[in-house]
Amino acid sequence: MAEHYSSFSRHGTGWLLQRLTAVFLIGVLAFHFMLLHFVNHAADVTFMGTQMRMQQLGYFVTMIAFLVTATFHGVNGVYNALVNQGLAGTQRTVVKWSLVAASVALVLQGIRVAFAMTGSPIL
Amino acid sequence: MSQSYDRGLVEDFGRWRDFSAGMWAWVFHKFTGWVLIGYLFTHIAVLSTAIPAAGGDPSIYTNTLQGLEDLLVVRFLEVGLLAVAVFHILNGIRLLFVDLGVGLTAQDKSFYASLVLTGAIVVASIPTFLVGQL
Amino acid sequence: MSTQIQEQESEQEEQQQGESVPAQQQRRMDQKRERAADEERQRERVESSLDDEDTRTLKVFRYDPEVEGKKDPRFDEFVVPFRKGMTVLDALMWARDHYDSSLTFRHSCRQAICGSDALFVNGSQRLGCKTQLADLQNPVRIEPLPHQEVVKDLVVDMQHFYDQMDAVQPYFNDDDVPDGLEEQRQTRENREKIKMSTRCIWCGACMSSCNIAAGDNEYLGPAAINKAYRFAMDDREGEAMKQERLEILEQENGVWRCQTQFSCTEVCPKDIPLTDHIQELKREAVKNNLKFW
Amino acid sequence: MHEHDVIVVGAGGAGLRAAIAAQEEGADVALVSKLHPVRSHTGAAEGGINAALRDGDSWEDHAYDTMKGSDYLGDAPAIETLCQDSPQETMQLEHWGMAFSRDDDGRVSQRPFGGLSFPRTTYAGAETGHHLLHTMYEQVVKRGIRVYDEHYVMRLAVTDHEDPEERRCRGAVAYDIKTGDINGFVANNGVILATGGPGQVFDHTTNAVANTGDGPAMAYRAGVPLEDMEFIQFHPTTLPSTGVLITEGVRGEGGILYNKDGERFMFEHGYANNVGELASRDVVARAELTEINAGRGFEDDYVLLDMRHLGEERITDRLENIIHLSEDFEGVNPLEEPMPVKPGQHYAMGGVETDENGETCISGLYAAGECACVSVHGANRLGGNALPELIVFGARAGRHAAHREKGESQIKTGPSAKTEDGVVDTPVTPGEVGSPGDDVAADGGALVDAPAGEVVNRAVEQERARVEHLMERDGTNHAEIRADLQETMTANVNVFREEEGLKQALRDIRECRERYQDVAVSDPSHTFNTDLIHTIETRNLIDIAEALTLGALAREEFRGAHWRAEFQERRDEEWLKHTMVAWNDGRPELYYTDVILEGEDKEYEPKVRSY
Ligand SMILES: Cc1cc2nc3c(=O)[nH]c(=O)nc-3n(C[C@H](O)[C@H](O)[C@H](O)COP(=O)(O)OP(=O)(O)OC[C@H]3O[C@@H](n4cnc5c(N)ncnc54)[C@H](O)[C@@H]3O)c2cc1C
Ligand code: HEM
Ligand code: SF4
Ligand code: F3S
Ligand code: FES
Repeated sequence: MAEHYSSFSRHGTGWLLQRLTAVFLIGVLAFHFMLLHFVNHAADVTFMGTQMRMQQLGYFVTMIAFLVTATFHGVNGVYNALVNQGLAGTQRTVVKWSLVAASVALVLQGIRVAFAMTGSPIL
Repeated sequence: MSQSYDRGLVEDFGRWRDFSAGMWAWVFHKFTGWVLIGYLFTHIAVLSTAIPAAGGDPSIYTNTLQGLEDLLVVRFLEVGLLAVAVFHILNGIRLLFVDLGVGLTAQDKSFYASLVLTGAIVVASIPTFLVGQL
Repeated sequence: MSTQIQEQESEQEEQQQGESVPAQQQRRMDQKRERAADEERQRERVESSLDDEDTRTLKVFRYDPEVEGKKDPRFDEFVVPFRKGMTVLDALMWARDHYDSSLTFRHSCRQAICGSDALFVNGSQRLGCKTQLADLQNPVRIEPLPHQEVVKDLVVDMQHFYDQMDAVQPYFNDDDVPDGLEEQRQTRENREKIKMSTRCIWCGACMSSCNIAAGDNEYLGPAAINKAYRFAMDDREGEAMKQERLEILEQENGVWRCQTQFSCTEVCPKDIPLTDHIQELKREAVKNNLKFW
Repeated sequence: MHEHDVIVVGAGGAGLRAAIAAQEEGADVALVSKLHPVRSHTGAAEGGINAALRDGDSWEDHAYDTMKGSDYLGDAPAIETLCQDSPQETMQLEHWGMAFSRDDDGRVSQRPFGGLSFPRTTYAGAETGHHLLHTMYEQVVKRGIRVYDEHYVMRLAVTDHEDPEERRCRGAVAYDIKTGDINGFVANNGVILATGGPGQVFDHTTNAVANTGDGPAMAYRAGVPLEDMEFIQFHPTTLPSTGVLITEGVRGEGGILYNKDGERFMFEHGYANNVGELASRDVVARAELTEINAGRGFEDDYVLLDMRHLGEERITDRLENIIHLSEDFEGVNPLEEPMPVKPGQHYAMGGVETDENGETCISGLYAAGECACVSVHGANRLGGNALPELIVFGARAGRHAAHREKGESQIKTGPSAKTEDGVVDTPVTPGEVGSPGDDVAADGGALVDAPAGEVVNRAVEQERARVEHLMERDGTNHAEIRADLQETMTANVNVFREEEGLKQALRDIRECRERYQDVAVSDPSHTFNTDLIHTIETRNLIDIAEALTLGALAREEFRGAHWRAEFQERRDEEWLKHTMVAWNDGRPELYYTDVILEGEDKEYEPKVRSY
């Protein structure tokens, strides 16, 4: 049995990051929901409003961080769930890199969107 | 001669009636997590309308969002999203405490508390979501 | 070892020598059928004698890879007399001794210490000998532990469980102990800390209740992790050994697989706070890693 | 066919210790056990391990207490070995990480126990046996000792010399319970029996279902005498439905025994006018049974033990586990109702005759633990003396089997130790049904000087034939026979022993034997066939029950745990001797050997045993 536990992957880091991002997300997600559903009703959202908020640097940075952590937290969560169900071998490698690709795409697209929202369509 | 009978995984789901609190919490947390990450992808997709919007026609963005919000289904879906997010947050907090080794003996109670609280918050916010321009 | 028996054996053989093979086969089948009919009669007799007694009904999972009619799993019903204090194990033994001697289950101590008879009773993992029939809803459904392969009837294959236990190097490091009658000192507090973890009787109930252990068979599982905890937290254990064991626990199939489902803690017949111990080891592992950063 | 240097049969405390010791001597060891090691009944022991560890205590005092407790039927060399080695062995367990309870200064705790002049019972909570068993199994895993679990040993492979003392044990035959394969195990150096107690001879016992005396029965049929089998310890407070033990602590704290008429019978019927419930185990057990037999028991079966008056606080503080035991195993909440209790078989002082190295008169055959009788417990075992016996004599047997430096033993074994023939008037002929001698004692056929493999193979063949036969035919279910045997033993050879009852038991045992001739296994499967295993065990129970009852009928005195209605005194002039029952060509032969009271540097004088 023992030889199965070859030494490479220490999963503690992933586990810890999942918790740390969660802590961060509690605050940001709650803030996000409050702001966009209760303070400004979702139905009243306009490009102008969005642009106004996004042009504040602090808000902008928070949203980018929100995007990155949420993506990591969510995708890592999905990956762990699959591994727990016994995903292994090449299948696992494939899934892993697909997830990484999807995350990168999501984050890139998200950043493009964010810049667009500031009103400067640079990307 | 020493064959044996492997009942496989299928039985697991057949046993949902026998699940206990901690197990339900796990199932719900999974489910809500998946919904949230799914939503994140769609959300960014929808928000992508901001790109042409920034290119000179802000109404694309505004119309898309407001058009969506006009649909009753979407509003109901948003209530669902809120429920999902709130439960995931509350149970997530519960899990963080469990990770810290705090209150493990009350793990079932804290799960029920998450459920009840989620229910309460959702009910309380229904007006905000559904009213507007009905 | 009585030759008496052997004598009869050879007699029988002689009788049989005259017969052709199919005839022999025929005879054997007849005998079997007769036996089956006998069992049926016996069953009716016992059951009717129970008519005016307080009884309980057991629905027991049956499977045997070799026996016709049992190759496809089925449930058998046994009506057993009920008396105060009767346990699930008592009822099973009664059913075996009065209805069907082929009813198979592990058991030995009858006092919740050998860990042989963890069963799936009315939907949860329990020790047969520690479960009062009076506390259960009638009829009582008895199945082998889920997530383990069934060898026969209620007997499951425990080998995987044993392998997982062995994987954490479940033994004390004695390279550095005092000589002779000198003892290693241990504080009361430290002994108190590991006390619950030392109670494990290897029944496998926890492992069977854990969905992660079911989905991903490489997961060490709660019992093995608890076993590791027992040593890792014991102050008498050498630093090097502790480090080694923590490394095993930190492998990807170690503690991180646990999703805090708590089912293990709930079913453990020895009330070991398993989730608690697993969580503590996760924190211990994180601390340990941080040191190396 | 498997081959190892040392084969240890049974993996309880004694077997595990023996395996470790043999391995440390460099032998290639295999443990063969019908249960997985951690399922052995050693795990059930609660109280503790006696060892003279502290200043103010000495092994000599421990030896003195043990000799006195044995009612002077223990052999001094055995007792002294036990007491000398126990501290070392106990500390060895500590060094292996056993979770002993601790004193404030971090040393292992010791507590007082009945019959001991010093608090020398070392313990680990109320689960000492569990910790001992698991600690040693851990060491077995660490050393990579080969374990064949769920292998049922059904026969020893012994050569067939006329004189048992010339026979050699070459190995054993085991049935792989999971697959139904019958395998030979060749032992280059020796076979060690460590199969535990024979509690299942009685229908009410604190012993496990697996404690069926297989080891003694196999050794007996191979030609080794069984020693002092009539000495059985009964515990007065066990739960009626399961036999789970309720500790003496309950009475110690002030628990009261009542009969059906609500009488506190220990006083009101004068069993112990001074101390009442606190009288010694055997006195209380006899009192309870007298009440039950006189129709003053509940359902003719049990009396009540009440501790409610102690108050919930005190009970939860000191006797918490009793609440759980009673609720889990009897369905009675002792805070609300009194607990039903009755006496139950607890421990067998007798067993396979061995010397202080664990060796029997057959060379290469050893025994250790409860199945053996080195004779440390004599007529009565002191609480806390069985666990040290496991580790002390387990280790010695293991070492000796691996490496026979053969320190000349002081205890003589086998027929040559005989000092006196036994005579006993039996109502039926005991022993094999049919003509005696058919069942050759050693079961090895005509093999005398054959190589080991051949002796083992021959035994394997015989077992294959036996199993096939049992499985093919139709006949009686062993469960009925076993139940009847247990019933008569409990009715007649229990705490009370009267001549007529003992004779009745012999008649019933005879009948069981005859019915066993028609026994058949109805489960046709080769996979995990417990029906077959239990059927074979039942045969062993019959042999043990018979030897036990013969000894009880022969011994006309009251000594230790052996009480006879007709003989109410210890009779040293006539009975200061060990009972031996040997299976001689299918007939039990009774004889006696001397008790050795000569110690290392002192002679133990039989005194009146009073506390
Ligand atoms: C409830 C209880 C409490 C006790 N408390 C104490 C106490 O406090 N202090 C004390 O000193 N003593 C105590 N004793 C006595 C002591 O526990 C036992 O005498 C001792 O544990 C016996 O150990 P063993 O190794 O000889 O046998 P066991 O532990 O019974 O082991 C027997 C082994 O043999 C195997 N086996 C049997 N037959 C076969 C076969 N045919 N083939 C293969 N394997 C076989 C079994 O699988 C098992 O592994 C207590 C006993 C009981 C029942
Ligand atoms: C707001 C606060 C949040 C908290 C406190 C939180 C907490 C947690 C925790 C503790 C886990 C780990 C569960 C485990 O491994 O046992 C987890 C898993 C997960 N989270 Fe979150 N989370 C939050 C927000 C989010 C968001 C915004 C998303 C989506 C983008 C998300 C998606 C997921 C997913 C997919 C999983 C994996 C679920 C699974 O195990 O299948 N979470 N969360
Ligand atoms: S931890 Fe509990 S449930 Fe798991 S094997 Fe040990 S005793 Fe059984
Ligand atoms: S049930 Fe399984 S997921 Fe963890 S808390 Fe127990 S090991
Ligand atoms: S029979 Fe031993 S634990 Fe139930």
